[in-house]
Amino acid sequence: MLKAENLSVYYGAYRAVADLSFEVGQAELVTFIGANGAGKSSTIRAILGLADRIEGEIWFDGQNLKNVPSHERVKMGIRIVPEGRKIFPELTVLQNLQMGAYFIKEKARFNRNLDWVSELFPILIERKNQLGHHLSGGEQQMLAIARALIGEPKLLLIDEISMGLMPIAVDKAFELIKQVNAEGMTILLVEQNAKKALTVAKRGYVLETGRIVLQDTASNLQQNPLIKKAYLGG
Amino acid sequence: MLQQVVNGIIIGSLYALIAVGLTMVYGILRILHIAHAAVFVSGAYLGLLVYTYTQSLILALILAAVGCSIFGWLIQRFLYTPLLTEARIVPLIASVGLFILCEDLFRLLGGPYIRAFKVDLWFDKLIFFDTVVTAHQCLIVIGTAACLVSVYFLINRTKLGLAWQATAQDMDTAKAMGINIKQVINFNFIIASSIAAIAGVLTAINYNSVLPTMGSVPAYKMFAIVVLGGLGSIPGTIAAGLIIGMAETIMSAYFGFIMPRDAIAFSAMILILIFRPQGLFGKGV
Amino acid sequence: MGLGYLTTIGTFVGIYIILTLSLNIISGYAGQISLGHAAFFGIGAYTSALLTLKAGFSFWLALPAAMIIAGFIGAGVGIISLRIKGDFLAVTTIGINFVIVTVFEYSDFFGGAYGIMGIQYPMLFGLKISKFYYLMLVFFFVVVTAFFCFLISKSWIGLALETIREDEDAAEASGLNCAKFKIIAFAMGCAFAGLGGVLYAHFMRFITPNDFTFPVSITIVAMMVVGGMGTIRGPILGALLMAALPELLRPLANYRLLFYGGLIVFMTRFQPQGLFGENAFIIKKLFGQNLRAAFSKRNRAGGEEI
Amino acid sequence: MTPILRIEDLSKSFGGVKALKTVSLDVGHNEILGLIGPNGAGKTTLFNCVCGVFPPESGRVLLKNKDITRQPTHRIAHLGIGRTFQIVKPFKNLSLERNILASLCKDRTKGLSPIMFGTGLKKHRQEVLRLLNLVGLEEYIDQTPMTLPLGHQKRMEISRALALHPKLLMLDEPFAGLSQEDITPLLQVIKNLRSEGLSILLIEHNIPYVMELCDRLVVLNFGEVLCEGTCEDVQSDSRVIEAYLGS
Repeated sequence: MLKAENLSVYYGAYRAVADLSFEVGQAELVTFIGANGAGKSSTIRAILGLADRIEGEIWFDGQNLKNVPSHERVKMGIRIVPEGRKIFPELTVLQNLQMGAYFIKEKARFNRNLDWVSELFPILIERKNQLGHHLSGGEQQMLAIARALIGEPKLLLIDEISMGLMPIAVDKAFELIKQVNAEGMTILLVEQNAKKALTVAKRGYVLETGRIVLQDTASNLQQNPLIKKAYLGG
Repeated sequence: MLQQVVNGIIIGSLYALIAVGLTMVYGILRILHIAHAAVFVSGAYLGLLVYTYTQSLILALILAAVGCSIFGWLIQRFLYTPLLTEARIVPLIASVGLFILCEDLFRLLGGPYIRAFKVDLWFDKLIFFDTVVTAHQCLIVIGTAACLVSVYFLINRTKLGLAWQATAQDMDTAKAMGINIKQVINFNFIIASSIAAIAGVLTAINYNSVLPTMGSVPAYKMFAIVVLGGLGSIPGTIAAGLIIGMAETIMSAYFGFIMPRDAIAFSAMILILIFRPQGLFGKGV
Repeated sequence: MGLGYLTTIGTFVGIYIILTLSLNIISGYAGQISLGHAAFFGIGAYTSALLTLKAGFSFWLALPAAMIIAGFIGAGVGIISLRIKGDFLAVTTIGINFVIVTVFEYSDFFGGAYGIMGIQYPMLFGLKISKFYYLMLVFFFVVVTAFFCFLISKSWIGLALETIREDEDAAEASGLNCAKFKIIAFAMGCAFAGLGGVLYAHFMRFITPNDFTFPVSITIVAMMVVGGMGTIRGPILGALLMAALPELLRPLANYRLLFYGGLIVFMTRFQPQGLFGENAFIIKKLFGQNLRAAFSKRNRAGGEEI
Repeated sequence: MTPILRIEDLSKSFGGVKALKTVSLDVGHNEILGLIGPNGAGKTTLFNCVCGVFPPESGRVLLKNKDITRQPTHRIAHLGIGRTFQIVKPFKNLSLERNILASLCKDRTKGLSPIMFGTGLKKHRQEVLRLLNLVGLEEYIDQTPMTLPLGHQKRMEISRALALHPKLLMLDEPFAGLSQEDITPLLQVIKNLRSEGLSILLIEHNIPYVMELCDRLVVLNFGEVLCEGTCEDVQSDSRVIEAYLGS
């Protein structure tokens, strides 16, 4: 479904990611784990066409994404839950959701998706007319996820979902990811909380300083002594 | 007194109309767009031209708006967009240069003298309780209201408007949501410039004159209004426009011998900024 | 075109160089955008005019006095700049320009809209100096200003101002009191604008509020930006070019402003770092690379010899 | 022996959200203290409160028993705290020499003394070279930071902080975004600094490097100190694994 070959991402003169090759299959949940600054977020931004400059190739659904502007990529079905939530603070919850479904023209389809999302997050519908910045951190994170889901993604990119969330909210978020994936959504999950990520993911790539140092199934990674020591806390 | 309030509203709504475009440009690109005043003057000239040939005010307004949208778009595409990565003062100076160039161009094309812009309306004036409201003033109030309502509608009720708001708040995330930023910027300049054009035509009608230098006072006074409104806040700008318009009219009617009207706007702005550095409606830091 | 005419133009160019260099201290070094510099030009001119005419000061005494007063009022703007920042500050300085011109225009003390007439040429050794020597005097002060700017750029204070321009947080973390240096920058810049004003007043011998309005401020900013902010040659050459240009364009009489405006647009659009700035086309042509690279290469070469 | 830095009951909130809740910690002499915790736990806020970027609501910060709470940032720098930034903040258009010289300014710009205009900057080139040498950058002295890779910029920031002759060095995520070839020399630089007797407070996510460098760790979570102790203690603490390392 998603395939990258020899991907390098640059910010100005600084190379954040070097020669990454990976793929994500249909309905698969793949995770990138690694420390802050290992290049995980840069990779995700590159998939969406938000990086300054990239080298290498990315294919999505068999189509080469070179020269495809980011808004076209979103139209093709790639959605993101950005790092740090990045909801629009001065828009209402409902407007934030509308932004997520920007390319869905049919009213009925939007309403159907809205119903689906509100089943997942009843709290959001209760607060649909409140401004984004009035929500609590956890609610903002839910909104960010809902905003991505409402756009009917084929591929969902999730960047640091556990960041700044209470442990209980983290559990809930991961539960949700699992559920959505079980319904057939393809997900690429970037996570600092390696332990959590590996419990939900099928496969994982370990990134260190812009390079993939290890790739394996999630269960194997969980058993790997090096990973245990470095990321799972012994 | 009431008469002064009416006059103040008229002036204020013209101010608000010009400043709204400026604040929209600032909201997205963070550029102080002095050449907006040139767009405003070209609107007045275009309106006059069309009106002279067709005698239709509606047509004059529409064609002025269309012409200025193109003008505004050209400025955006060929002057501002390439300069976005430079120091912030650079596009500002480029904008000033463009304004000087345009003023001279208007003088060369339209002649250095004042041209009358006389529009006859169905009635002459309305009088309520000793307060005179001329037909032109009615036109301005209606025109401004129509423009501001349509801007409100466009921004708050359409999808593109929603995208505009999102882009103004967080351009990067808006891009990640699949917004075509170029399209939003174009939309922004088209709306801003057509409103400026309408403001130009209405101002010309109000004073029954079109002249090459009619943009020089708005060029900088608009900044006082935009800053007072909190740089980038549309409701703030409208409120600030009305406040400054009223303050000027009332102050100069009663204390006119102390201060000229242009200084009133700026004194008010400085005083308010010292106490609220983010403007009246700006976000607290 | 007589010699007298050339002298006049030369004097104006000199005054503009002083103004542009002085603004460069505020905007080019310290990075604070001021769009109201003409106000301090005016404060210098009015102070000197009033001191010589009403208080009987000599030109030589009025000159430092005017600089000090302009500097003090400039420091006030510096204090405002601590609270109001960025684009808000830029627009506030437009406002300050307006308010100060209004004060000149509407108070009888400053001669109202008619301004002040009968300002005297300075005397030197009891003699009234000629127009040509006045030009020399102006150029003496241009050199003084440029030398002052050179000293700043080589001194600790210049370094402090540059760090504030680059990053205030990092400057504070490096132990620099940003507030103090911003006020100093405004005070110094405005004092030298005051110097320009003194020279202007005693040359024209007749000043009106109109000479110090916002468009004049914009002209000064444009000269600085077109020349190249943050350097010394940039403002000098920018002022030289843009003050002389309207005269060179005189044959085009009717199209002067058109070309002037067009030139500003053209230069900012295609040479946004300034015509004589660090990465400018001309500099690259002359040195084959940008200036800093040229210098650092030379320094390193020197180092190897030792 | 009194600690170099003592933080007592520091609290800070932003718009109703409590970023720090009565945080207390000590940094001892010649110690590297690691400050870890999930993103948004308040680590950088703590740094900023200590450095005077914004004032804490309550609590005290003591540097060598001297109360420095609510002092302006530049005063705190003079008193002996050097810091680096999470997102590097070099003076982009100035050469490394001038970047470092900026921190030497403090002694020469007191009051309005004429020395401000002194042109003695060149005389300090040796001192600048020495400082750059500490982080291994002396060959780049005439280059601007933007021509250098991120790792060099981060080392330059450390050198700039060292120019203050600090008693305490505060490093905000020094390893974030660095490649392996940049990390190795940086690790060495930090170790050298400790061996020269400096105390260091370090925020870092890269647990292996934290373990390698730090003498003690403090774990922050939701603005509170979750636990503190030696690396081994912290690593085996169940609360830490739950909240941060992953359950």
